[in-house]
Amino acid sequence: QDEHLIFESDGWGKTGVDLPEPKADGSDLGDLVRRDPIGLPGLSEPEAMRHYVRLSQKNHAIDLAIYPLGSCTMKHNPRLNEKMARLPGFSDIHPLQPQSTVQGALELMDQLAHWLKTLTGMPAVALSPKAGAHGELCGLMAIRAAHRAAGHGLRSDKPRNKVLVPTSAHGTNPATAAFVGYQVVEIAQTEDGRVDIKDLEAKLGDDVAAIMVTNPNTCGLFERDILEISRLTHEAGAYFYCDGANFNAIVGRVRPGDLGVDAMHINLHKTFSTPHGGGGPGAGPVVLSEALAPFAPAPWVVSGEDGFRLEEFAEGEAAQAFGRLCAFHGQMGMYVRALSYMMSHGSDGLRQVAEDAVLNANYIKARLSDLMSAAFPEGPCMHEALFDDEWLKGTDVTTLDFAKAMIDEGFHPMTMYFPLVVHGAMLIEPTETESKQELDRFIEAMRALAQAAKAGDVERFKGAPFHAPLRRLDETRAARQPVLRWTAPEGSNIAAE
Amino acid sequence: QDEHLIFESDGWGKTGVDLPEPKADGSDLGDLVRRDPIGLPGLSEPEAMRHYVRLSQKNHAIDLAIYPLGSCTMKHNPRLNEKMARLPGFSDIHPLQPQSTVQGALELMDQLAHWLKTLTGMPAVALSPKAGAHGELCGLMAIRAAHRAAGHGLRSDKPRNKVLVPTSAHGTNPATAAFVGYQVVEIAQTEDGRVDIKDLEAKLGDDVAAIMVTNPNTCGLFERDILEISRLTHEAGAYFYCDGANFNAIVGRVRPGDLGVDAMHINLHKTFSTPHGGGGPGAGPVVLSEALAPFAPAPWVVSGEDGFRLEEFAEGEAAQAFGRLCAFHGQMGMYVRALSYMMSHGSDGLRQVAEDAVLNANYIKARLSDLMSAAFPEGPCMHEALFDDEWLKGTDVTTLDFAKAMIDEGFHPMTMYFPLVVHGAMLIEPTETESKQELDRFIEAMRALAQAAKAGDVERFKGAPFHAPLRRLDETRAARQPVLRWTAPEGSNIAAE
Amino acid sequence: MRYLPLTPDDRSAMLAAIGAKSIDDLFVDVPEAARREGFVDLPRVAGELQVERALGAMAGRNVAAGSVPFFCGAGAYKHHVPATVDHVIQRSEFLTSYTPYQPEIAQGTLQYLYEFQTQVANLTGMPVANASLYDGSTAMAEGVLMATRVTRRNKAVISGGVHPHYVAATETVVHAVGVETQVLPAAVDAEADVIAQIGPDTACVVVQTPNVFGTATDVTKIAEAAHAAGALLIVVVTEAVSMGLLKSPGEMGADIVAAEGQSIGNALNFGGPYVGLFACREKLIRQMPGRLTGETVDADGERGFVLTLSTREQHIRRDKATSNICTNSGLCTLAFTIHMSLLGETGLRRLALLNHEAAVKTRDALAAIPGVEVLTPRFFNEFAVRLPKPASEVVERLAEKRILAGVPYGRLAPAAGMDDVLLVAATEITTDADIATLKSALAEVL
Amino acid sequence: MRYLPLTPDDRSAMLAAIGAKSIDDLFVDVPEAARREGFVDLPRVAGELQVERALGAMAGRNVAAGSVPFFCGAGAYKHHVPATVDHVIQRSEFLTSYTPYQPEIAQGTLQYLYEFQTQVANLTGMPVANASLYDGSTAMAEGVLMATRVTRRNKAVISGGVHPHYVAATETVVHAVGVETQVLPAAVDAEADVIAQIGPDTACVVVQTPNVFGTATDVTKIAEAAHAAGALLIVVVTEAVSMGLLKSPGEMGADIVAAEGQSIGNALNFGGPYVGLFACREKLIRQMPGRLTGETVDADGERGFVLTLSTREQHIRRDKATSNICTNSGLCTLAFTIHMSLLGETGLRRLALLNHEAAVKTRDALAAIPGVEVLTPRFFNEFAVRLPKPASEVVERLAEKRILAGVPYGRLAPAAGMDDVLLVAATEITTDADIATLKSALAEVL
Repeated sequence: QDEHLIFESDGWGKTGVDLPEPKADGSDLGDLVRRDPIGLPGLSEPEAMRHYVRLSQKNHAIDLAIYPLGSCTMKHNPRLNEKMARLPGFSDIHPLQPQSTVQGALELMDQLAHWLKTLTGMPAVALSPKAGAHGELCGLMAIRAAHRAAGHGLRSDKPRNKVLVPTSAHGTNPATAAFVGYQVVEIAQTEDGRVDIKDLEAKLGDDVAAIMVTNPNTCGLFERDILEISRLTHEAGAYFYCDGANFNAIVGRVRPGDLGVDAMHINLHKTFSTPHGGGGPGAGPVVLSEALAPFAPAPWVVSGEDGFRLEEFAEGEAAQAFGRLCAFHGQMGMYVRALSYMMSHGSDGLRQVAEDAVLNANYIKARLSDLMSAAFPEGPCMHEALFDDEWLKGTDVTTLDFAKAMIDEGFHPMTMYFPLVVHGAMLIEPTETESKQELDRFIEAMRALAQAAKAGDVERFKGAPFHAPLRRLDETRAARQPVLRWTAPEGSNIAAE
Repeated sequence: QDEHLIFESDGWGKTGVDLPEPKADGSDLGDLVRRDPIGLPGLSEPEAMRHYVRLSQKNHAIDLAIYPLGSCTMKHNPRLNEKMARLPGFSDIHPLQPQSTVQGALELMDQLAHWLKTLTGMPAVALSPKAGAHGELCGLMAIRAAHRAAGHGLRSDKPRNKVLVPTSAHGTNPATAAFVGYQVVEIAQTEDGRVDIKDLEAKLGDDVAAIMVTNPNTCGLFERDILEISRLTHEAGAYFYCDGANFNAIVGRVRPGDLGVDAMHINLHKTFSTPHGGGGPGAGPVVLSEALAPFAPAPWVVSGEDGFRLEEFAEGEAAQAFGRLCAFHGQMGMYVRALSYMMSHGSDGLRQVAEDAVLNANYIKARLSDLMSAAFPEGPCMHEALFDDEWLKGTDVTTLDFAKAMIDEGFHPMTMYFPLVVHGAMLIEPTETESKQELDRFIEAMRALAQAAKAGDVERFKGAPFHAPLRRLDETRAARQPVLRWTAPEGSNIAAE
Repeated sequence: MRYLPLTPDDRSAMLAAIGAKSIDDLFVDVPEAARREGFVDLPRVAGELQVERALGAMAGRNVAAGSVPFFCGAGAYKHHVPATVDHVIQRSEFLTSYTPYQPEIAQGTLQYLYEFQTQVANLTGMPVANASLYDGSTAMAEGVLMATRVTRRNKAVISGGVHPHYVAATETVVHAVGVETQVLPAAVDAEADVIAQIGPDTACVVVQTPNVFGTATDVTKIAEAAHAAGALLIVVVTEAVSMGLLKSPGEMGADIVAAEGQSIGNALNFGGPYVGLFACREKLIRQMPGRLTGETVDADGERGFVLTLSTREQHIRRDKATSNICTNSGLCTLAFTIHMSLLGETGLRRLALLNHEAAVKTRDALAAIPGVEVLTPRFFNEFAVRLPKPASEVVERLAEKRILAGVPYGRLAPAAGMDDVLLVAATEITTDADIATLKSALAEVL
Repeated sequence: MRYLPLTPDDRSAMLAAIGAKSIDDLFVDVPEAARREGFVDLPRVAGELQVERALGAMAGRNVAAGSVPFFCGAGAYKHHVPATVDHVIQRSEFLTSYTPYQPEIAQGTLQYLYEFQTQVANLTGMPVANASLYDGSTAMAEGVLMATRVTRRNKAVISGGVHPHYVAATETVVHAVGVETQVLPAAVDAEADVIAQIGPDTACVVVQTPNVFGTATDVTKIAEAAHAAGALLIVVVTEAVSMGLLKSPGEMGADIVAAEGQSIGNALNFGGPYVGLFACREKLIRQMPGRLTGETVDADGERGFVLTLSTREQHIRRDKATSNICTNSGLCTLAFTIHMSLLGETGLRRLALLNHEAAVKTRDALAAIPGVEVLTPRFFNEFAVRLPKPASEVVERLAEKRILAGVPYGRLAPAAGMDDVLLVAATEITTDADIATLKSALAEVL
């Protein structure tokens, strides 16, 4: 059922907010006043409610069924966390209130930092990055600052201007490295889906600033040689940046600090369950090693005798840092949710999180491997199971087709065509918050689909989805002739721009 | 998509609530302790969330589309009211706390009473009835008490033991009258859908305790002779109980007190928008005339110099009342919502509520009367438009079929087969919170359906709904072989009763 | 006005379509004498901010249970409700839906009601339960009426341990239809006196366990005596959590259970809305009051749920209905069902033990205060103490210190001559610090 | 643990299906030296009640804006958000959905993003807007980078009226890629100095209106000068409501608008999450950073929406992307869209006037205090005053009286030598009583 746009409603001139009649008319502002129509329809409250509730029902959500997006980690979002984030003492405080009036907020940031540092075994953390990619930026800039301080800046005589990144990495890794001025060099991957140590060794040298390794990696595998990787990196005078997107697979069982990591961002939504919210907001605190700690950006919280203090400008050694990443102190709303989640689980619950996430993924892998081709059949996977499209050969069904057919079964598709190192990749991450009952339901549906694909029922896949709010969308058309906003139809008398 | 029952989940032995380990084992209670399994599955939080969110999507709701149930008044439920009702100062106070610690709550009850009395033009109100039917009970018992005090009790020499009720009344009216010991006598209806004054006059006498009249009545019409009706009633020594279900049609324009009403319940959900919540909880305060005020049940709020006081036991003249209606002070949660709604509208907004409700209903009536047969075509209706099934004659489509076909168009059916005085009644109440745009959408759909019915497209109706979570349900089977609870299948090893 | 979608232009266009000149034309049937011009004498439209401020100020003048040491019970209990519960009941599809008269588009409501009925039946140990009544007190009234219909007898024997407000609410209703009540004297162990009062004219015996003084009783013998006399046993429960630890009414021989379900999933709300649980023996189904959900199939043979046995109800039977009740406590029922689904048996038993543990600790603390006499020997999460001063005075003094110490029995029954009795409840929210605070403050004011 | 559905039995059965003996078998790839036995040194699992108490205690140690007279602004504003907004954004289907990569089952998100883009474009007076960035400050940084890509020049001239934190956040990023910045001295009317600095190497000029001192400026002339020099004009707005009253950046000739959208629909949240608005001229689309939603059709020809132009983005272009950004401020965007839909043009203009009115009243009140000098001549809802004492001291003294009097400029820029300047903001929540309280308390502490 088509839901019109708000601009197609009859809300021109209406409002759904009752405000007192202003006495000011803005005449004191003279020419500065906006005279033309703005082009914003208003809806009465019942209309607005209905519009957005109707729209909402066109979405899939983790609260409706498994959302097995590999690498994205769609897990249950506890409502306790939402409730806590809405306590007026957290949601209704201003970032620039006197610090004496926000001692509880600073305490919360301090507590969050304590949990993150303890879980990762790292001595410092920069809280302010606003998302994972922002955290990568923060980490690489700290690395850059450290090299500069040591005389190996990009414009020095002996510049360290390369960053090594495995082929299987998230796109944000090379994007970030390039963004801060590094040349990106790819590291090869072994047949069993790990970093090729030989290739790494060959490429490490005094021009390398850092390696960026995701661990567990995007194939869902733990880098077995991780200690060797970090030793070699450090021996070469480079830093080890770890993409922490998959920290949820090892939290409570492995501390990145024990692996020799120098910097790692933590996507709070992935490991600590802040809601994805249709694409954000995220939060990406970065834990730092002793070596990088002095290069953290402002602000940070220090605890003293007379309470907590927020340092908003770097002084002393810290002034070597690169400044600040955003206007205020980062994603406070997400800090509250993440701490609420961590306190709820405790150290025992968090370890169980990793174990159940890994168990669930291996269960799916085990139950589907007879019909579908696991990309790395040997040994266990971590929190996600990776298949390739080898098993679809000769069926005329592609990974995309298969994914769209999953929609008709009531499931969100898995991640597809990522990581790039695997042909027609299908990356399935169930997370720890799926029950065995739901996994079995999912597995049965996947098996039935796989059998249908092999049995030649091509139309079921090519035409899919059939039972969704819309059929398959024409993405090419959208990109070729971009229509990025509503405009009034010609001849309409709408008082819009 | 079938959603299993919680009892069919794998939740036997699980829990979704983390509680500390109790030190008590109940051994001090000896034999009193329950030993056998209770039979309550537990779900982890993600499973519970998903189960109930999935279930919710099988419901129609006012937030999704018009819900045109005549006489039920499904209007927008502002979320401000939900927010206000959840302020800890209202939701987290105990009914038996010292009164000094609930002065704000008593003030709220006092304020609510003030608004209700002012809007109805009545001098007193009993807040505690827990729903409309409970309010009817309250009102009739006050009437009974008043007659008893005047020597006309049911067991007196000159008993007033009859209650006159029009045929078109809600079922609760005769049910309540019978419940408190009255004999129910029906009053005839005129051809234009009103109380037959002649018949009323004939039946009024010194054995009549009260009349119960709904105004506007259940045909959606205002009782034109209402002043005459109340005059005759009072002359006969009887009381005028008004069913206030349709007060929403006249609020701000007509005060029941000015019509000679002695008692009227107000369904807070109908006129003042407390949410229906799938069938409750309701709230049915009863406004009372001077004559009946002394017979109100406990408790009530009085305001004095040192604040507000809740009188929990009747003293003095008030001791003539009949006692209390429920354990505590009524539906506080609903009081907050209703007052929030009334304050939001104000006296001007509430008058507009009545006007828009009536305008919307007449608009529907006007736009459909060429295709469908209005039960009372002459003159305006009030807040609801009543059609009969005359226009379906010869089509083989019944009112029920037509209603079920509306489901396939995305609408909830109107009220059908009520009031009983109209054959195949279809009672449509849009309420004031529908926009013209939504009304037009509804009207177009109704017109298309009506044309289809007349065109002989019978299967579209007989088989309907086709596009709902379920097809038409077998209600006869449910009543003949009642299955009112889940029981473990034979041979299952579930530790339930 | 933000809730009213019509614009002045809409109104004009619609009046034109109707053929009316003005809105007044649509109100012509109102007698002129009763037409009101202008606005009634109340404030005008107010924005959200203004309403929030006004109501927020009122809310701010109350002492919230969660903000102080809190020991009130007597039929309403402060428990912790998981955030999931309140989230789900606010979903549009539950909050803003109507009574599920159109089952094809109301399976959400119908299925949770079916789950609720099963949970209540199992919790009370009874074969069937309805989809809820207004609250525990009106459920008791309906129970007595139902017993008179079933037995065709006219008298209810009511234990002195039943909550006085429940008795009052019941008498209001049953006296109206001419049912006689015999209420026995209030006493901590009032149930001991009941059996002697059962006679051949007794329709039902009503007992409460734990009773209003907290006393938990095995009522099996009372059930046997009632049955022997051809009467029904109605068991009232005002604290639903107690059934997680104590023998169920069904196990002890109850024919009808009338209980308050507020403790599961619902806030204190100053007394309402609450949720009345009502369960009975299978053979009594067709005499039950209130809404019932039953299983059936749709035209394709799929399982589904519908409201059923509605021939008992007022909208069909009118003056012959089993009750005039027309609503249930829908949303409170949903809150109950979700909270209970989260708890499960494991959680409920644990919750019950924690309640008992907190009450025992509180009892031990108060028993150590000179002048305080603990009256209730065996209890779940509430007990009565005798104080050397009027309980209401003591409670007021402690309220000044921001301690809500309990409910004076005299507030419930001023005429009972038990003004020195205080009812003290504890739950899983009660901390050791709360108990210590109560103890020292009470010792101070005595 | 309440969030973990697996039971011990499930785990055993699943391990068996996998062919593993224990969970440790699944972690064999972790080098032994890095395996941790036992639990890290942190508290164990905690129930909801415990977590609520711990976090509630922290929240209770902060002074909430809504509970006191409140005049802080400087890039974050306290406005009233309708209850509907927070209700809808908590719906499962919005809250717990992912980036809409599968458009067939994400039209809810995609359509509101399309509505959002249109609202932002119209509000800023620009042809197109993206689906949001992290916040206003990072939007400014992205704007500068984009300008350097478009102009192939390497220098940004930044007005001294731009929020110092925005400048700092921008410099962090743009310096990393070697872009030069020229930041002009801070001044209440700093925009006057900008034109003189534009040169042939200028990629962009960045101005803020209203600027950090509250000054509202018509930047048309600056736009003309920039364009004449082949540079782009970037207009920063930190208070989105101002665009309801003031000329839009687009009308004044902006090429790129970077704004903070927190004021519409979003709470203060101690600084985040907020929502960065980003709009530009049509020809610059393919150089835009961040997510974009576009219209298209499905296989049946029905209108639908998809994420588009993703060849600009990191997951496709990797090290050639226009930005490394990977998320947007999804849910904050939704809050913005709903609040703006409720306001509509009528409501927004009124809201803006009420803000202006409150600020003028506050200005008038403070101007009457001896020793207080009002610095900002033309402003929207915020202005600067010079005090006879250091502003941070004054603010602390007033905080002790539970008045949050504003933001000392020196807190944003300690080195600027303007420690006696206080930024004072007022909005629709400011009451006459608040203003009177501030006035008398300020007079007292000076």
